[in-house]
Amino acid sequence: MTSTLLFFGFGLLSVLGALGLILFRHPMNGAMSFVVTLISLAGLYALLSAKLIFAIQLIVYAGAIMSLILFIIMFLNIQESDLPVESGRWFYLAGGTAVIAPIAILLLKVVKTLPGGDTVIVGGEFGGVKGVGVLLFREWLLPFEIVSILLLVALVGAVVLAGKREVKR
Amino acid sequence: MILNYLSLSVILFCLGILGVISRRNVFTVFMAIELMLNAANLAFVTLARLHESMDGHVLALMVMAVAAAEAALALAVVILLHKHKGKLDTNVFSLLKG
Amino acid sequence: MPDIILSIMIFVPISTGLLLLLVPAGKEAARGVGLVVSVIVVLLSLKLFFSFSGAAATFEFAQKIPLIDSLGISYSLGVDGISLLVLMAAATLFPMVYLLFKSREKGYYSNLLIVQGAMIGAVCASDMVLFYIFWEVMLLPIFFMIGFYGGPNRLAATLKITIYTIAGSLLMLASIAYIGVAYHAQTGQWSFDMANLAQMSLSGSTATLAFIGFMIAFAIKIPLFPFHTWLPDAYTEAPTGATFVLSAIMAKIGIYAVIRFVVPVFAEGMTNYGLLLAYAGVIGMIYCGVTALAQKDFKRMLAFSSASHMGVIAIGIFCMNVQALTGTLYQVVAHATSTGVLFLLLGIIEERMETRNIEDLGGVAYKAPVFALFFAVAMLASVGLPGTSGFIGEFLIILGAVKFNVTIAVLTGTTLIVGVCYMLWMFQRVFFEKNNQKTETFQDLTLIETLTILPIIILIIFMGIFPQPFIQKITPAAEHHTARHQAASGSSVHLADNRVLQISDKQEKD
Amino acid sequence: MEQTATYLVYIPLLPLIGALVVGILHLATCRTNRLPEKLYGILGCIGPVLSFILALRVFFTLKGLAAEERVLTQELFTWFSVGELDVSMGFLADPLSSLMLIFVTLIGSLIHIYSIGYMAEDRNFGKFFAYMNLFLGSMLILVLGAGPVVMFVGWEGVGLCSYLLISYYSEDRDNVIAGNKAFIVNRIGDLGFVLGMSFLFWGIGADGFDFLSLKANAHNLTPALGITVCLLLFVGATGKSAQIPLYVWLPDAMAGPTPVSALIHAATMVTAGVYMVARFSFIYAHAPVAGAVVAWTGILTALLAAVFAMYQRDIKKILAYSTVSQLGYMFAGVGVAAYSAGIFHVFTHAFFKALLFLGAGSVIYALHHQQDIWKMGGLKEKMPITYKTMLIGALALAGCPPFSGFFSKDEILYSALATGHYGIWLVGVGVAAMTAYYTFRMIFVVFHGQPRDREAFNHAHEPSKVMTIPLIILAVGALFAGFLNLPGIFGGDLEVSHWLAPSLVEHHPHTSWFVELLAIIISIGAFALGFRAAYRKFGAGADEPSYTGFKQFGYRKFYVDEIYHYLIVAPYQLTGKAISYFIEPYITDGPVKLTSWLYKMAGAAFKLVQVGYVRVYAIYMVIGLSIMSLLLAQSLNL
Amino acid sequence: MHDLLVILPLIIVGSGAIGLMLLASFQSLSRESTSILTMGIFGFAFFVQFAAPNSPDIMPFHDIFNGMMVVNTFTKVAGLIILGCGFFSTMIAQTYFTQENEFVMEFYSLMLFAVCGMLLLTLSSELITIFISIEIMSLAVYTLVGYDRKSVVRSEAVLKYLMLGAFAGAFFVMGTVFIYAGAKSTTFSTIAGVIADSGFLGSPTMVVGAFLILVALFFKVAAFPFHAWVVDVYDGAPMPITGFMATAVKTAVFAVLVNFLVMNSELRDSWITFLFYISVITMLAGNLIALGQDNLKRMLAASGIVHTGYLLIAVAAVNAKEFTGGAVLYYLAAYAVSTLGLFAALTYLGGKEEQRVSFDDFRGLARVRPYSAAAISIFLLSMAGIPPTAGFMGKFYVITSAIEADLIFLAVFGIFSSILSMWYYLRLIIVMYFREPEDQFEITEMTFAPIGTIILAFSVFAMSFFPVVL
Repeated sequence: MTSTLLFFGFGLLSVLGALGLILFRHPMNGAMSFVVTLISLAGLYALLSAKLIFAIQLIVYAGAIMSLILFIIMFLNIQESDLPVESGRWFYLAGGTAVIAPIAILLLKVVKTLPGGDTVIVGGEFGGVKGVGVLLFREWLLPFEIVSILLLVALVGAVVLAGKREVKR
Repeated sequence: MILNYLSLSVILFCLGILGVISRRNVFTVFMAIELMLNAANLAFVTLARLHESMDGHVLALMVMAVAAAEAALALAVVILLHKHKGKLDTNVFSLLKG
Repeated sequence: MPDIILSIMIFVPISTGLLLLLVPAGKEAARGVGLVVSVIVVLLSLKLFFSFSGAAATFEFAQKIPLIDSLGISYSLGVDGISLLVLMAAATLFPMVYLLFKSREKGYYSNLLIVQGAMIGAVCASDMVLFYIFWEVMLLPIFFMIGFYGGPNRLAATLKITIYTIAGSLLMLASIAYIGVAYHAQTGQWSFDMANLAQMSLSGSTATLAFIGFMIAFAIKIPLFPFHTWLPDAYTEAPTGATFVLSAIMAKIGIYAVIRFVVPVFAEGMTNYGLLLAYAGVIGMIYCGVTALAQKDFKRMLAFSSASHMGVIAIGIFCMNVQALTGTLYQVVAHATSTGVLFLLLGIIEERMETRNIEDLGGVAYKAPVFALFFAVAMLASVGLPGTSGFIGEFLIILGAVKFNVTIAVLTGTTLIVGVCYMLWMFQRVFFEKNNQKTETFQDLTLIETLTILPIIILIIFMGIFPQPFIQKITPAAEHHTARHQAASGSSVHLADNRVLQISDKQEKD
Repeated sequence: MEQTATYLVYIPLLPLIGALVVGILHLATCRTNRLPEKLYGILGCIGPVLSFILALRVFFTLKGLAAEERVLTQELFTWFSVGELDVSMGFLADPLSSLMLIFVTLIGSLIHIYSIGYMAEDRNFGKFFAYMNLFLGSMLILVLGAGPVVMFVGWEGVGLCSYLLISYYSEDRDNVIAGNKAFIVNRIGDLGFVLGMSFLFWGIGADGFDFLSLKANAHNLTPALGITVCLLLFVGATGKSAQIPLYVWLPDAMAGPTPVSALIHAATMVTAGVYMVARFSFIYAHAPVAGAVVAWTGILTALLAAVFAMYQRDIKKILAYSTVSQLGYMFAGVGVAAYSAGIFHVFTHAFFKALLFLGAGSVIYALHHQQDIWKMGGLKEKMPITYKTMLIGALALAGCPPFSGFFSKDEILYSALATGHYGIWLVGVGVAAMTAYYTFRMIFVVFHGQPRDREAFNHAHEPSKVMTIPLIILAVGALFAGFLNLPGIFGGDLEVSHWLAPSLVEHHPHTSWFVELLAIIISIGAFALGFRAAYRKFGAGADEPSYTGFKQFGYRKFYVDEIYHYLIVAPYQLTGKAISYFIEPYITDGPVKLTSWLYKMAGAAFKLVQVGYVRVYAIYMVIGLSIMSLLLAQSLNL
Repeated sequence: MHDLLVILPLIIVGSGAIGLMLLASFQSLSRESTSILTMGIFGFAFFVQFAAPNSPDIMPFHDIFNGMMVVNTFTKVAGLIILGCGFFSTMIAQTYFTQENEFVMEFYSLMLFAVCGMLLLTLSSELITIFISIEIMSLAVYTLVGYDRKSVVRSEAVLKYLMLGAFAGAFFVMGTVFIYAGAKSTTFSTIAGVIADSGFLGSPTMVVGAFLILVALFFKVAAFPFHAWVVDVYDGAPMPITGFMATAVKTAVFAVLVNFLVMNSELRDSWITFLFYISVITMLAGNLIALGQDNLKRMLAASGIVHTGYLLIAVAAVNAKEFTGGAVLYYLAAYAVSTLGLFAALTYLGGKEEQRVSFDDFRGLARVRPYSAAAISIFLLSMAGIPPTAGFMGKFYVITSAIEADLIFLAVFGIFSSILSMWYYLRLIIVMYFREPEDQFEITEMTFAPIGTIILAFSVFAMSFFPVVL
């Protein structure tokens, strides 16, 4: 019962945050409301008894990534003048909604075809660090390994694109 | 009940799409994409719960990692663009067309 | 016993041409090389012609090297009665061009070499894919020759002919693929060799599509009405060498290809659409013949005349009896020689008087009797005067057409009239009547030029008086071909009485 | 049964060789130093004379044989053999062809000799003789051909030579156009010939495609097919022998030099049609319907041409139309299955018509190429030989007994009557009267009365021996040729007809001597009538009449040429222009042009879609996605 | 040991990438030596890959990676093509940088990283691994596109590519979600098993998942309507990278596409209609876009769309018969050879800062540089499918396989579109040959690109007569 209430609460919050992200004109406000979404998602993870993910969501996402984004926004100290004048925004929003509707309906209908089930917290190892970790290193070694390459590439890329240094000719 | 979670993820996903196609602000667009990935994550975790297997969690982890990497690069690009035009408007960058 | 004479005839010209392109060489040197190579090819072809037995309707001088096993594509060559005369035409006529047209650019001659090799290859190839390769390759030199050395709006012309022809041949590619697949479906192994493909006969809607694909490709090349519209522009804009190649030989290869590749495989298609195609030939013959009368440009007029004759030649294929088929195969060479000479002589006029406008000419015959005589002989051959090579073929075609379909026959016969109308009209304006200041100074053929063209003139007359040596080499193949077709399509093999009765009924109606 | 004669080939070959030699000499020398004309003349005459001698040899060899065995053949080589079709290059000499041979070679030689004088000082003397020899060779191939196809070679060859010689004075456009006309019209006929041959082959030619085997298999021919073949072949004949509706080229053909008109367009070539019909008598005999068509066409042509001839003022045109008219007689003859009569008329006609033409030639020559009879007059003192010989010719043409024309023409009319073709006979008699009229109109106006062109008259003089001797020889022929075929009523027994019998399929009608006599008397009466009319009008030398009303109409040949021009030629040319300036670029080539244009337009349109705004590209993606998901939802029927 | 051998190329490339990255950070190597080193690495990897035996499916280190990696002849050949593309792209890049263009040391290491990602892509048989590999490849390529920070167009290109790429990536993830929902797993083997048991069309989640994944892949290969980015990005990217993207990326993604589809026959069959329409529209749209272009890079990008269409034909025709699987690879190889050759030629003829890129810039090239013009014409003819070039053979195989798979109309559409493509290919040839030259096309100094051009020009013919791939 409480979990249901919580779900709806978090769900509402996350949706509102998402709407805020889309609707706020200034990226700063958008980012703040996106943080709301992320945190409420973390709550939902908890409800789904995904302990590790709950933690990482809070630490990595809401923590690291968002703060990075916010930092960049600050760093560029965007004035109102820098922001694009999106006069036709509402039009685009309306049109966009109309265009997206079929996709949404399709996905929702498909989701409905799945078997339902309840979400009572399952205790024990499920979703815990140990369980996930063992799984990660036993069965998901390959993706885990190549993710490292991915991060390396991202690093180099970021350096090449935005790094400040003397370009050797 | 589970289905509500999934429906929620679908809704968030679609909101992400909406953000991408309706906004011209680079930041907003990137965050919208992040939103889409998060929606996917929610679905993964939910399905893990549904299937009673933790693969979903691992998948979610992976997606987060990728999201982080993308975010890093994306922000680098944003800085690059801002250096060029001092603006965050995607429509400013339309030299290549036709 | 693999015989490499064909390979030599194909690749010596091609490689020489490419080499010429690569190495820096003067115009005269290039011309000399081209001349030597073409003469070599002529000698080889003569050796081949005389050692060709033609007794059985099989491939001689065959050579087969598997290229791509997974698809059964092989480099397989061979000559039989059907390809022999076309091959001779492609092999023997070229030296004239080198002898008559001096001081062209190097590329002109090397392109000629390449196109000759490719055409010989297309004629000798007995593997469909190999044929297709040569078929496409022989277009490229023409594309470059027109584009480089052509007339004022050559670019449009060359683009038109290239895209038009390639469009056709790509459709043919699909049909070739279909045939291969069909063979695979029937026998379980891959092959594009005519020796195998000819064993099967396709029918059904898809086969019809494939048939149409083939026919469009060849109808464009030949050209059959209404796919001829590239021809006047191309012939007119092209330099003489290219026009000569196009009109004298390339069109004939289209004819040859229909006989070689379409008739054996698509017996049903031929039976169903033969009449239609024959009508296309007839219409084209009359249409182009009538148009030729209205041309002011000498070359354009000859272009239309060539198209008109191609219509007649094509009719011979679709009649599908041995007389008509032999007539077609014979007419291929006859028309190649006559129209080739006509275009070459026209080239000389163009070179010496800088005009092709018929109105500007006149009285050439008085200034250049030898020139006029040669032109007249070629012209009479092309209008099918007995005693010249042109008559035998046309007569056989008409004779065969009578058996096939009386209406077609009568309409085909009108070529006798249509042909002379524009030819005489042109001859009058150009060679008779009074001289004008342009033609006052026209020089007759030099000794070299005379000796260059004389053999062909003699050949034209010789082929009119002694055709049997040629015909007896092609009839076995033609008979075998038609017999198999009629067996496949189930139509009467031998001239039966009902045929005659049919004619008489027709007459009673009239 | 038949024997081989190895020398047959030389009969056509000698003139051809002559043509080759003379032609090459001319080509080699025409631009630099001209060779003496004598040389050409001699070289040119050798061939014909020799072939004349050979022709005589053929004749006597045949005469030496029994009537049924009078066939000489020579097969040179297989010309071409495809499937059932097997054509051999061979020659065949039987009484029919031997008769043709003799007069063709004889008259040919005479006219060659005549030409030496007539063509003197011509720029292309050599060319002329080359052409003439070529013609004679082709004509002999036509006559000797052992099969239809070989015959066709000569058939077209003579057509070609006729074209070349008509447009001989090619500087003048009209002559060339006349030549083109002749060639094209002949080609129309040749189409009929070729188709006829083809039908004949599929009908009976499968085993052996030469006259002898065809004759042997003639009974296999289905009647309908027989008629078809006959009519098609007759189309060929109308082209070559200037019958309705294809006669129009012959009068224009007079543009050529007069010897040409004499040889080709009077004596030999134009009669090839008749010869061909006689050759195929074994088919025509079984197709009386076709025969009737032939006969009527012939007699109507005779009538029409006679009418035209009465109103012409060009001496050669008069003779040309008279030729057409006489050819009409011949076809009437062969049409009513009196082949020998027709051929005999060919024979006699050759002599007197050649004679008349050569005479006219010498008149024209004397008056410096003046051809209008209304510019002549009173020439009989100036040129007596010409006058006398031409008079003989005229009498023969007009059918006055005992000149040759009388007997042959009378034979035809009699056969028509005897076979019950009364209409044909009646028209024939009328035409005979008209013939007499226009012939003597010409004679009187040209030779009698006062000279109308004084100045020309004074310069006029008899031509040289080389021209007059042939005239005399021909005159003799014209005078006596008729006696070769005297009908029984005159005590003869139709020698020529019996001579020809083996090679023809005909049976002579037997009627009472009364009918025969009646026919003769009536045709004599017709001649007298026509002669009297002509004498009354022109005998004392009349002045040029004013061409008005029907005269004008007749003089303009009923405007047939104009009608042809506006009904056939002009539309033909118009179609050509229409196609090349409108249909070809806009209709035939239209789809091609349109396609490429549309393609380019679409390409330009797609440039606009690439706006360059990244968001718009995303929108494209999403739109595509949503459409697909709609379809997907449907196909999953969710 | 054998397992190690088959993934050795991957290891070589990956370690080479890291090594170069380190060297770059210490700036201890000159530009030239870096490029040569890179070429060496590619070449070495190529030969190792080539040496690896042809084999049916084997799963290297199955116990460690538990079957998330599958090696077979198909992946081997795909890897060969990718490595070859890498090799020649490096050649081109070397020339490109000698023409006074911006250079960063990490350039080559990023290329190696990209190739590493592509090899992973061909090998991996698990959805999230595929996603990560795609991202490795993409991030590296994004960076390569935009490495030149001085130029606006480069940055714009990277913006468009990155934004839309990430967008499509999100769809891929969502697709994975649905597959996971349907099959309880993301490894191909399990998914195939589930489909075999319970059917594919029966479970909408799987269908939608597969649909979204296909969409993401279609974006990567620029199929209509996900093609719009490709023209701008290719145009904005530096010449060598354009070639690299057009060939290597396309090869890798098509390998994945085929791997994904051949997972289960029912899965494949149920998408044939979809592929049919997509390929038809793609060919049409590509031709129409290409026709309008005046810039060669843009034209080639658009023609790349058309070739995607052909490849989709081959994919639709992929079936049990092994030779059609080869049709895709052979076509990819042929296309790669001619495209890279073209870009090599355009690079060294383009001059500094890519000053010659439009059709008119190459007016009369044949008069000044006949051999280059000849090479370019060869590549163009190969792309247009004129014999005796590799392109022709590729087209022929594709058509044949389509007909064999009873997709007659698809084959006919392919033919029509190649007729349409003649226009813009011939246009360049006409410009090069039949127009008067105004430019001298000066070339800096002896570099690798011309050599690469020559090699590729010859291999165009060699491949057509010895189609090793099949």
